[in-house]
Amino acid sequence: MSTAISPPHDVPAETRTNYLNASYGIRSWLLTVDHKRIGILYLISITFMFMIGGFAASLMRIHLLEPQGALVQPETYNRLFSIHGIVMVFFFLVPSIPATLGNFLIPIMIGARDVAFPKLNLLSWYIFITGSCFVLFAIVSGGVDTGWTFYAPYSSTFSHTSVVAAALGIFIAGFSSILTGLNFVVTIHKMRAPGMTWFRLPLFIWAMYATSLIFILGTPVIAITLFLLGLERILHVGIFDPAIGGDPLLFQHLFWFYSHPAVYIMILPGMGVVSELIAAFSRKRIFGYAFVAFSSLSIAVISFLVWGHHMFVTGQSVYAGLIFSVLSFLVAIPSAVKVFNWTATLYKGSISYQAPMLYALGFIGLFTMGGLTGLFLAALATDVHLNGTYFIVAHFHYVMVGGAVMAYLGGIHYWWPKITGRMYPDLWARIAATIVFVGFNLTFFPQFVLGYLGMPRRYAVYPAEFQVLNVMSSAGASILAIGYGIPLIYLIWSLKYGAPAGPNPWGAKGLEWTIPSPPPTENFEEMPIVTEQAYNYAGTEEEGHHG
Amino acid sequence: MGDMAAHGAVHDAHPPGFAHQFEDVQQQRDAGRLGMWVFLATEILFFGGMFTSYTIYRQLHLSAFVTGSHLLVVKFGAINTAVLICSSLTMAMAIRSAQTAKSKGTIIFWLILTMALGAAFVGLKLRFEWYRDYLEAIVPGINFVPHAKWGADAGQVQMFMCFYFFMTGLHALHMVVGLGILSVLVWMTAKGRFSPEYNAPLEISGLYWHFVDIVWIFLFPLLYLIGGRYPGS
Amino acid sequence: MAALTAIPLKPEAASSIAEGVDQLHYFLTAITLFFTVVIFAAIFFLMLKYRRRSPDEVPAETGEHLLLEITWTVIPSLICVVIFVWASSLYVQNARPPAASTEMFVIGKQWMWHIQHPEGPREIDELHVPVGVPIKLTMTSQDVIHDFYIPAFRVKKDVLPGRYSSIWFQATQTGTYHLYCAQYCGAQHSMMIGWVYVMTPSDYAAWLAAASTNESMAAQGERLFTQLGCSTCHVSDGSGRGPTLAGLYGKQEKLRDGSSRLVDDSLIREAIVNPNSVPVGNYPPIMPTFKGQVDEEQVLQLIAYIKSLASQERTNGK
Amino acid sequence: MSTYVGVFLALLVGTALTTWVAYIDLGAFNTVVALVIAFIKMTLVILFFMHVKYNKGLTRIVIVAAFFWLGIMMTFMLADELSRNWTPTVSTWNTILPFLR
Repeated sequence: MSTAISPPHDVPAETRTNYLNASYGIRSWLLTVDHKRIGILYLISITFMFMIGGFAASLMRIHLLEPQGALVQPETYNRLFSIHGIVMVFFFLVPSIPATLGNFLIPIMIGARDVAFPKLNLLSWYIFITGSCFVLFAIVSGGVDTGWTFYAPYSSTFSHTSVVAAALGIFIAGFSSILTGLNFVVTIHKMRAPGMTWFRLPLFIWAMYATSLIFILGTPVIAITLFLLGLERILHVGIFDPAIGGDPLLFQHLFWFYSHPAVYIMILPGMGVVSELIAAFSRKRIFGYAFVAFSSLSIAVISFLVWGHHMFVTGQSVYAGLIFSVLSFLVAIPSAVKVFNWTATLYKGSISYQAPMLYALGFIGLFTMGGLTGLFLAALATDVHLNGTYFIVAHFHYVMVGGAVMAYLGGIHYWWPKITGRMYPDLWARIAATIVFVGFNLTFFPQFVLGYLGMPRRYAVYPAEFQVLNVMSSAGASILAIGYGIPLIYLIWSLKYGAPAGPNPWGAKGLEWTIPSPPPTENFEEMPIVTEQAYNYAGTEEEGHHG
Repeated sequence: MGDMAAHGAVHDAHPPGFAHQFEDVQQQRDAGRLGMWVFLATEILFFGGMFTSYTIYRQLHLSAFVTGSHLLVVKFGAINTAVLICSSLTMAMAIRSAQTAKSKGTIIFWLILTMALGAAFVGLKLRFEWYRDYLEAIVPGINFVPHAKWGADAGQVQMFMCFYFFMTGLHALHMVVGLGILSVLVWMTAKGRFSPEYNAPLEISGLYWHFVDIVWIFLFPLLYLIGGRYPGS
Repeated sequence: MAALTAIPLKPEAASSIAEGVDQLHYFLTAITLFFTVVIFAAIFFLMLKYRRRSPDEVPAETGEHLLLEITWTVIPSLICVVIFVWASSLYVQNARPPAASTEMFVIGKQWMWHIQHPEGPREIDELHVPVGVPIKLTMTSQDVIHDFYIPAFRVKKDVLPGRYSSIWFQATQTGTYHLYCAQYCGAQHSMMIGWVYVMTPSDYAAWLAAASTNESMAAQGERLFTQLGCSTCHVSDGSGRGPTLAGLYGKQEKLRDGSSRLVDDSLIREAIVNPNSVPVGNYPPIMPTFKGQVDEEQVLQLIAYIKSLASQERTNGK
Repeated sequence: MSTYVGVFLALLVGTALTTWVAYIDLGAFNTVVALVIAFIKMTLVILFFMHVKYNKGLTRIVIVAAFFWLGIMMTFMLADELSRNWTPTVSTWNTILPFLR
């Protein structure tokens, strides 16, 4: 049924009123309260931030071609990795899928006209932009060299860079996350269409709900932590300074109380996207729907209990270390359950290899590796050796880039026809996906070896025996950069020259594919009434689903 | 308004204050209330980070924290607690007045009274506590002169005062925001926006106000009364 | 190909714990490889076997399978339990140094490692140790957080300002090994590196004799003890205003609140920089803080001196 | 109406009580009593002024979740801070997990 839908009223897509052509002009965008337009605003903003973070990463990889440093002074290198981390974590990965795809899709997927608080949604974007401006200001006003972790007392007392501006930027952007999470939780609770019960929700919604919980419960803690850090730096008095009995490890506790769950802010939405992609491109309901749904929630909860595994070598109590270690293993279980269920979904499916599916399958493989190498770091004895080395860098890039960014790109490709009404050239997209996969592995796999050999991270110069692996990594990074550049070109190209997509180019299930592409401002002409489970590809035709 | 026309036919009798994305008033009211509660949950964690740090350091440096605590005047803390409790009552009365169809004047009376009490709290805090602290040179970072008798504890006493100013300062900031919200509510009431059917802004602002009260209910004993005030404590 | 053979894949293993850590590492690597291969193979196989053959193809539902879900929840859980127990037992066994360890002292500062041997020799960014002897390092930082990392020994620990942390190792092979700072500490973090020289005991003794140009730490501490006036209160016969320090080190000491604490390096350090936090016995809290008057190196010398009194007999008045 | 006034009076009494108790030497229990009173006062405000007594389950879940998370933060951070100076001896470890040698 889904494949054969024609646009309602047989109006050509070009002339039908949709959210993109409903009004024109910069004001109509900057003052919009339409969740879809706000999603686009975020898309543009975070793409810009991604380029800044990516530029910093490129410079770092060029610099590391030579043991003595090929490009910049160590002071500059320190600023580069700090900017890379701060921008990529707080201004790209955290808002990536939630603020773009989440904003665009949550109301449509649950059959609502908008999020619960549209004005608050726009305010979130402005807050995000304000936070970004502070960080950009920190970059141009001398940079910041604390790393994205801002460990006291280096950041509070010793660094001579724009720490306050950067911390303030993250503090402000945190409120954007909080308000977005608040909006999503209320929307998912209160705005579902008739018949859209919790167990009929797409898994993307479950994942976004779990993510929102972390936004709400974790973000305020990083906000207060950076607030205290900023005050300590400005007033030269405070509570982390060991000179007056302060405990720098308390800063790390507070920091990781948010920042470990934040890892799941980045990966959970990716898991949600991948669930959608796997279902759509194998035309099957996700195997073990309830297990995948609940694993999202359990990941969100357990993620708050494991932060101490970042602190095994810091002088944290041995006993606390043991507790955090066992809980860290616990969080591996729901992740494993997801991977197995996704793989099982492929069984007896009808699998097509369009670009989004390639990203999704790449995600499963890379996330599996990223997750399993996490075991080395949850295990106390091996963590002692690997903590603070390139092994960590490789591990979290497998999860963050191989996982979250792959899923983000897959999601952008999958819903691009819905967002813009245009198709992109699938061949180019598949080529790009392959290049990204190859480039990614070449960049980050050598770093596992580097870490095991003992090369510490955040080193501007390094012993010569590590050079070969570093050169391999830098070579991979250049391939990866090409892989990220290609989609940017053809996606922009498709805005003007892409073939019209039609409402459901993939033959996928879900409310978003029942409405025209691009969707009208109000999403649904008539309120949908849901009568079937998500991903009901094989099910009997239950009409009433769409008008 | 164009977007509202699309489903306006289905819901033609919307009360004032109804937003287009909702199906009915009840949904809107539930969403608003849940939204505020979720926001308060984030506030609990926001203050919670500070309370946790405070608890840890109190454990580590008990004697210095007791010394610091004794620099504060219990009288003003207790009076301010009472003032805030009164303002919580008047806030609850304002909401109740709106829900029971009392006159605009009654609602505004309770709201103004709430504002007056809130302003009194901030005023007392500024004049009799922070200003006095400044004169006594116990404001870290601005004017702080350690007493000789603190001896080796001076650093940790200063840390206690940091906590004191950060926590009460953040609380006072919330009070000021609350006063701003109340002013808007007065204006909306005067415009006749509220009725027994529609008073959600009043209700959810009330939740916020009561939450700020609760924070103080904990700040008072934690900051002013730790370790007791009896002779020899 | 020459370049490929030049790629190192395994770090040197030169301490008593390295082999155990490596075994766990290989076990984890095997687990990782196994599951990665299984998942990749499954994906490729299923992709090919169930590729879409016609555009309208709609596969049948496969339904749920509770037993399968339970299986792949329980098996990873069991594997995790095994890893946890294995890793934690290694970690805990390595947490406490053997009683007979030789002590050395490390002070991290931006951006160098300052190392002091009890016999007196000081080193910068170099650490000479004898092979086959357990060495305990007591470490602190003068400024920011550093991290003392010797990959070949598989040991690493943050070096924090304001407190002591410690690691221990027993080198098993003579040689020269990297020493890194593994916690980002500012501009020249990557230059805060050095070398560990593991020598035969006889070579070490020779080195020590040649390097011992100044007096031992304890002797330096004794001189400081007099200079700072500590000896006016802490008199050795127990009649002073403060407790006598003879025979104190390594004992359980009663605090005023009734609890007792082991007198170790950390406690003495605390007592020097923040005396009120360790009110010992019934003495009045009159000791001033010596924070700012002594640097970390001098604190260590004072501790070495007090430690040297440990064998003396206890004659405490109160 | 009368409920509000009753709660209001209870809160005032609680404030007076907590201040009064602070001047009596209860040792470590001074803090406990002060916190218990504060907790009761908070519960009164939440139940009556904030209408949670009359609200459905979801509101309560949100409140409980927030305090649960605060509890996680406090418990785990204190667990580290308070046990930081304990170095495990092999013998204690043996009693916890005997098979670990």
